[in-house]
Amino acid sequence: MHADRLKSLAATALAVGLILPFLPLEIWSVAHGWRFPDLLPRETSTKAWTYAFSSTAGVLESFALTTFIALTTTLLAALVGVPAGRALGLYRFRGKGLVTLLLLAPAILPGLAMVFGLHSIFLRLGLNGTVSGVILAHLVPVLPYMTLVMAAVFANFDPAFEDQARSLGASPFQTFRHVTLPAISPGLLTGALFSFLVSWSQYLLTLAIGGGRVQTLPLLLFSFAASGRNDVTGAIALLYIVPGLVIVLVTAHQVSGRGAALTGGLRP
Amino acid sequence: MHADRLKSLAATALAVGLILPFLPLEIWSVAHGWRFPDLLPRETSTKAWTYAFSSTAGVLESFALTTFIALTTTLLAALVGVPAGRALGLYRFRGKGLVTLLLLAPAILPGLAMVFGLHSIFLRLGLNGTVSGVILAHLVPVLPYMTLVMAAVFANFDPAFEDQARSLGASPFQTFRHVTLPAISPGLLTGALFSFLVSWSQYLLTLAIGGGRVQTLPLLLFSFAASGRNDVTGAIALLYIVPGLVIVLVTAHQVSGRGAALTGGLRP
Amino acid sequence: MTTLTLAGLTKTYPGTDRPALDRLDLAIESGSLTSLLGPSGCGKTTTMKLIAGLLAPDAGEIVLNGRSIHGLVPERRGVAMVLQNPLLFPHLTVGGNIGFGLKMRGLSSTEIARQVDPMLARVHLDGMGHRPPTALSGGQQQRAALARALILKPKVLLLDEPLSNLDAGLREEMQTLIRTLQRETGITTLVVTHDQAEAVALSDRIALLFGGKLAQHGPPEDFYRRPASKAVARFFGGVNFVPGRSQAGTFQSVLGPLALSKGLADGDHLLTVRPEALRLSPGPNARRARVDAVAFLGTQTRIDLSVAGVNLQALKAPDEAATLRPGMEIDISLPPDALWLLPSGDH
Amino acid sequence: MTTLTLAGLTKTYPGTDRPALDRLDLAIESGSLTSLLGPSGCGKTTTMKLIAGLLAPDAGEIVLNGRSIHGLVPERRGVAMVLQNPLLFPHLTVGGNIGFGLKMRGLSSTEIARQVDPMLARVHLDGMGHRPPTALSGGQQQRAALARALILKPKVLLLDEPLSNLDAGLREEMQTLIRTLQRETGITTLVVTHDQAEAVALSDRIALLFGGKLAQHGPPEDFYRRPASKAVARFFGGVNFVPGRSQAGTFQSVLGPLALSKGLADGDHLLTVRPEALRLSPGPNARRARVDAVAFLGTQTRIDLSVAGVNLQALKAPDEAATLRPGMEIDISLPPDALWLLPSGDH
Repeated sequence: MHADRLKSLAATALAVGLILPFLPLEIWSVAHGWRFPDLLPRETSTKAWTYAFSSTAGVLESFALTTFIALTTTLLAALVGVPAGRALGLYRFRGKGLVTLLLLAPAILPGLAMVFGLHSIFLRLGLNGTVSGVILAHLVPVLPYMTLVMAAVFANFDPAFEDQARSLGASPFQTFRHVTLPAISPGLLTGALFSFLVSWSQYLLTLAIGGGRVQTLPLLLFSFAASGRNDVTGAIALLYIVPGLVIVLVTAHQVSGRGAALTGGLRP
Repeated sequence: MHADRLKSLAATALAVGLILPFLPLEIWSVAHGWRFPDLLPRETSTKAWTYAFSSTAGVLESFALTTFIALTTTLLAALVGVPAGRALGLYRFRGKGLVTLLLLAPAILPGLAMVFGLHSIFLRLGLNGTVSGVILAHLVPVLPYMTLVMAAVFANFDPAFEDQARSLGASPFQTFRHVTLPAISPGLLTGALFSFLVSWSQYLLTLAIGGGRVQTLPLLLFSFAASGRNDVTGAIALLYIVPGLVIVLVTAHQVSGRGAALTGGLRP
Repeated sequence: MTTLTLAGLTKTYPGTDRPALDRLDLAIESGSLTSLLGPSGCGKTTTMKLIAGLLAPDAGEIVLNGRSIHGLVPERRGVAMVLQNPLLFPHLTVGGNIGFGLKMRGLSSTEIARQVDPMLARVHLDGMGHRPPTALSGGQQQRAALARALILKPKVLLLDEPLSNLDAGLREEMQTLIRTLQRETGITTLVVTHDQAEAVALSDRIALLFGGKLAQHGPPEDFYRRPASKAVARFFGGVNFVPGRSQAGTFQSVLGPLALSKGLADGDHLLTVRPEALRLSPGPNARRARVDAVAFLGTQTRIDLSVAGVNLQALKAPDEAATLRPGMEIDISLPPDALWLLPSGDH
Repeated sequence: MTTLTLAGLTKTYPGTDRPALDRLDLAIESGSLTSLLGPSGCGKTTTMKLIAGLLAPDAGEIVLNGRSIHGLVPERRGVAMVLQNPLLFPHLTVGGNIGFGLKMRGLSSTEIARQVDPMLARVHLDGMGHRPPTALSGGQQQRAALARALILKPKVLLLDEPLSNLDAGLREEMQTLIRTLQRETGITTLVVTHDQAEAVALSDRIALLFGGKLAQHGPPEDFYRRPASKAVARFFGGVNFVPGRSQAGTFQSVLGPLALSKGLADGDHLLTVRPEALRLSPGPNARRARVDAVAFLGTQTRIDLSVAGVNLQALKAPDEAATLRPGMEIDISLPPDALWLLPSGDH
């Protein structure tokens, strides 16, 4: 197969696939009366954007809350996931396959089914309807993910670098700070970005555990969508995909700049 | 760190984390009147199970439909994902990092935002409310996933095996049949199982594209949950997690039997 | 018996500006074992893959028994190549691997078994046919890979670095096995190697490649006694080079006049003498030399000498060098039949 | 100057039943370059890691200048180890790598730069300090890794297979560099290698390990002329072994009586003679021999001989063997000072 032809084909197909689904959002957000079967709306308006940024809509508070939850979830996942991933990636031990499998379980087992269980446990712990509860619930899919990413990163890390650093007079902390951390940071960054986005886009878990009292952006989006206000929905949806787009653009820039280096880190 | 201590710790933590969330489901499905703050229900009953398996509930039809959609999605993903993953995994070409990144986009960009776009495109194509439309929509997250898994599989496959086979008198088809396929089949199986489960557990995409006319198990589950019938919800939820549990058990058996071989295939 | 001729074979890989193989002409003797020797990147493996049909040449012909095989797919060429790593198919047993090619030809399983068993014995793997390849040692895997190709009775057998993954002991064993099987079957065989000592020990003839071009082709002794250039001489461990001018059987240089053996051309040349051929005793072409250093290398001792300001190196049996100490003045001689002339332009 | 003594050093890895290192006693001469030689799995690298503190021994002591370093963490031992691969930190420049240890000691960046520049020059990497490690060739990376350890002026320098990833040409260059730097600095140095020729060319003394035990320790020549056992002799290319009995300076065997040099013990022994020491001419201990095979190996020729039904091998300069053909009967001799006796129980 000709690699260049494949590349152009794949890039085109994917660019189309990536951009097309979001096109209607932009149109919606500035549309005034857009009805089937029109291809484009008849009039445009900035009413939806004005409303979205007003204090009454609660969109900005929701944006801040969603960011806080996603950041905290990511930080906690990194603190646990880095040492756990290191152990999993570097050492061979009996039952390692089983542990890996169990870490994959939240990905294998439908999250919807888990929602009911978590809800009834958190109810007894008094965590339902709290931000802490939502963060803990988000950790259920995020933490195994972060651990597996770090395990893959450490599987490509040669621990002999650490031995070499110790033998050149570095203390254990200096070794981590000056040798291990720089080596794992691209993978850690990738894991953190993905963790952030997994938390950011949680809908069912937040709805079930937050019980409507923790109003993150996806919940807000869904309630506007259900109420049929397509223009405001479009505006919120565009806000909602901002972190994802920023991450895609930043990463794409790095990928094209640094070539294969980051791709290795990105491939999970 | 002592690998053995880590192993026991991780296995225990994960077993608890895996089983606990599902425990209430079992209790619910046989419970008759279970109210906060009781730890266990006061009476049990098989009413919910009888209802779930009756023809009026539509649970079995829904189970069959969900299985059909997931199987078709998986098959289509494999037919496209194997050659695409081969090209991505084996060959270096300019823009490979970008292609990989675009393949990751459906994982990076919140699915909720994409739902709106897909809906309006499928509306114009007349695909909304059809099983074909739902399958196509499921391919949006499944196909990139399958492609990335196969790329990882082919990255570990030495194409020199194919050269060696050709040089021993095998035709291109014989080479694929007798050399390539056996080498990639563990990874292909893993990718297919995950693809099946991703399709199986789609909620938002099916709801948006199927428009209520394609009633898969997660939709049925959610509607019973919304109606507050905890006992039937528990029964359906248990049916719903059957494929996931079967896959975990089968894979766990193979992992403990064949050791690291499959783990390599499992690590995405 | 099979003759194999390469004519003007050229191959440039996409994205590179230097050809990997540059108009290679090479006539392989029927039934011989020829080593394709050279440093990494010299085009050895490219040549193999072109012959096997795993790559297509940009130009040139590959002629087998007088017939071009240019348009033939790999499986129709009658050429079997054993790639560098053993590459045993992991999902087949050792026996299944050895019978792979016969199965592809559609032979029945009883017929395959009938041929695989004696082949297992010939590569000393008796009774190991039912094991998985991973149960074999590195040397056994290498032998199984060889058997997998030999069982097809190819017209030409290509071996890519067959000894590169083996320890010293196994290497010698495998060398002997390849030599024995090749002599028994008479299959025209090409072996790729980067190791000059291995090529010398293994082959009837050596084709030395530098940068995609043929540097020299001939029996192993030629590369020591009659190298074609300074680069060839250096690749084979030559270290002594003295520029000067030859005329009427005498070489004039800073070393003074040296008698040459007959048949060497007149003109400006680079004189070379093998370190092991230089004598530490008086004789024809005798000179006075100072010992600069003596290094014990195990089975040989290296002696660094200064002769009229020229540094020469000798390689001698340890016994012969036992009494030498740095600073001593000794008589050496440069036997005329050990002197050889290289093109002078080739520094 | 630093003396390093290992006493009863023992290490068994978890999950294995055979110790990787079994009561190793070894006194390393101050300021010497000693090779730890042996086949893979003999405990060489384990010994290094125990000295560096990267592993803890099960039993035994490591004494540096009379003081046990048992309880010290690696960074406090004054021992610098260069691991097998160059392992340059990829996020630092070459200069940053070489200054790494000084930075860990808290030196200022100007002081580090002041020391790094001359060190770059010493390993022939002048002006390459600002490059990323990936811009260096394999040999340059190996040299940078060496500089990174040397700059710390360690009491003991440990090099794990410093030549294993290099081509033949670079190998010799690196050998010379290690030798030169070691002599200049006088740092007590231990080099791990599996290659007997490398150990001979590089080191003052060799410690040969077999299966976690010390097989022999001494200067390189001893391993050829005075091997401690048949296994040692074979590891160094010994091939001629004849069982018999020595008494009053004469060895009785199927070869008939052979005169021995003085000082060899009486009793049942295995006689050994190096293939390069066997003479293809009459002399003391002369015998009649039949030539079975002649193999040109490049700088030497191997001659297989039969003497009274015993197979002996000789390794001679090609010139000396030029006239020999299989089937010829020739006179050979076994010089008394080339004969050595091994314990007879050790077959």
